[in-house]
Amino acid sequence: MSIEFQSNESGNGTATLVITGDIDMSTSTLVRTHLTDLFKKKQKAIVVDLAKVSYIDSSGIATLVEGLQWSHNNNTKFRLTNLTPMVKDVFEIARLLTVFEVYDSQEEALEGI
Amino acid sequence: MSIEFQSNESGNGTATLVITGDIDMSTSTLVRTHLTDLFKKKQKAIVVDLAKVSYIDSSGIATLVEGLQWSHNNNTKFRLTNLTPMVKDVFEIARLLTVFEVYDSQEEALEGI
Amino acid sequence: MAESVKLTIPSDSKYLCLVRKVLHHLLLERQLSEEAAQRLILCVDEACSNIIKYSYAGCPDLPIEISFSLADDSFQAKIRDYGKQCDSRKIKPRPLDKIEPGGLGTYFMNEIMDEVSYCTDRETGTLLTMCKHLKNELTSS
Amino acid sequence: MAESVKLTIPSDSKYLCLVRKVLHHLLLERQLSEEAAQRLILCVDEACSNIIKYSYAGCPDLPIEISFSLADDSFQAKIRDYGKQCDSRKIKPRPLDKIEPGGLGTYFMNEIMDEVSYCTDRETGTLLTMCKHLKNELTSS
Ligand SMILES: Nc1ncnc2c1ncn2[C@@H]1O[C@H](COP(=O)(O)OP(=O)(O)O)[C@@H](O)[C@H]1O
Ligand SMILES: Nc1ncnc2c1ncn2[C@@H]1O[C@H](COP(=O)(O)OP(=O)(O)O)[C@@H](O)[C@H]1O
Repeated sequence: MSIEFQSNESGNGTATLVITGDIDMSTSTLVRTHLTDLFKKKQKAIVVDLAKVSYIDSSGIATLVEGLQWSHNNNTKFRLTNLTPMVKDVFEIARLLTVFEVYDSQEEALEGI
Repeated sequence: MSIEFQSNESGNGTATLVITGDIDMSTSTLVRTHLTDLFKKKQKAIVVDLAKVSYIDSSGIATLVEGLQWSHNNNTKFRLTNLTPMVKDVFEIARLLTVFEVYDSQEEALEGI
Repeated sequence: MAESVKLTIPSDSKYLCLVRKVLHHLLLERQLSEEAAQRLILCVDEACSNIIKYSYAGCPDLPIEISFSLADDSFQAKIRDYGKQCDSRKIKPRPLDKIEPGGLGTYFMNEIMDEVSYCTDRETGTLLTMCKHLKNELTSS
Repeated sequence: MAESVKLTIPSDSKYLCLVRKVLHHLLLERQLSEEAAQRLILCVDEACSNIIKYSYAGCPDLPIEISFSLADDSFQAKIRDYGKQCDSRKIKPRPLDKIEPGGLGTYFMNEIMDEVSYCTDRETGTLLTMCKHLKNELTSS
């Protein structure tokens, strides 16, 4: 399985991370590395775009939960956008959909930051 | 595996059979049925469009060889078009590419009939 | 009548997507909805991940044997490893109200499947059996 | 180092596309070109078709066990059935200069593979081993 990352840092302190591929045990450590890199840069807000993630397992969810915890510690906003049906369903089963800040698009996620 | 057929009979005695799907042991009998139906109608020419066939095995090739034999017996033209790379390769390995009348498009196959 | 397909992979996480692909193929052939299919796939993936992490402790070339049986109204996956056995009472999810990473895999399996049972009644390794009734999961019936 | 993936399907031709999908996945992961991959897939498909037709004579629920081993420079498929054995000298392609249906499956296998050997030295059924060296078939090396 291959996974791809595209990150985009705007001048005003927001970063977007677009992930393409399945997030499972073999790829979630790469997601973690990309997230820690962004957190190190002390952004105001990090938006993770999951439009092209059609599969996520518990290791992927755990990685995003870690991101959420870092965001609390760093006073960084941490937002998710464009959840595919499978990803949304997994968040719902885990009862995490309301714990995260989830948006329908990058634009909405970046509004008012 | 599902396979789909779309046949189109023009007024001037030519018929086109567009096949979509893999042609293997589980589907080649369906290809055969569609071909016999067309041969029964005593067409002047039958064109088989393979643009959407990305896999063919020996049972598929055998079915097309049968079509070729029927075409000789019935004085019907029998032409193949739009071979995908895999299908073309299999015809080449079987040394049948020159035995069949193979065209690059439906238009070319129907020219001068 | 249940027909079964068996798949054996090395205990390397790079094969998990093959397992998912095979199961996806089988479930969609049986007219299961995409959502129902993805949930079953998640459970099998989590079970294999746990074998890789715990039973085989990261060793990447030991066998994981998976068998899928699909009957008209039920799905069964049996997953066999030859690694470290453990007390199956210790395999359990964390409480969901504590928001923290980890402990979700077994939670998903228990939440989604109708039956999840670990059997270590053999010389080495574990046989995990997971079942799901499919009455309402079919797109067409 | 060869890692092997095993797949067991019932002897029903509807599972042939699953076999192709699994092998396609494994071969493309290994950077094989699409053409080289399709040729190997064809051989395995033909071998399974012959088992369904001849060894199991159309009975759709008997096992076909397939194992794929991919090393850096070689591919090996072992295909095991538990059906009727036959004299492997009788398994042979027809001469290509006679244009007629049939007899092509074994021709493809012999033409594409470097080694094709049938072993019936067991109580029931046959083990077919096919090998191919992959030196020039890789897209990247
Ligand atoms: N196959 C297994 N062998 C041994 N222990 C296991 C196995 N599967 C799960 N466990 C135990 O159950 C716990 C919960 O597993 P799980 O819910 O998948 O979460 P996680 O793996 O993220 O901790 C694990 O931490 C582990 O201690
Ligand atoms: N697994 C098998 N068991 C018994 N006989 C076989 C087997 N495979 C092939 N054969 C024999 O070899 C012949 C050639 O096979 P093949 O080239 O696949 O063409 P076809 O199946 O179209 O006749 C078959 O007609 C059959 O007699």
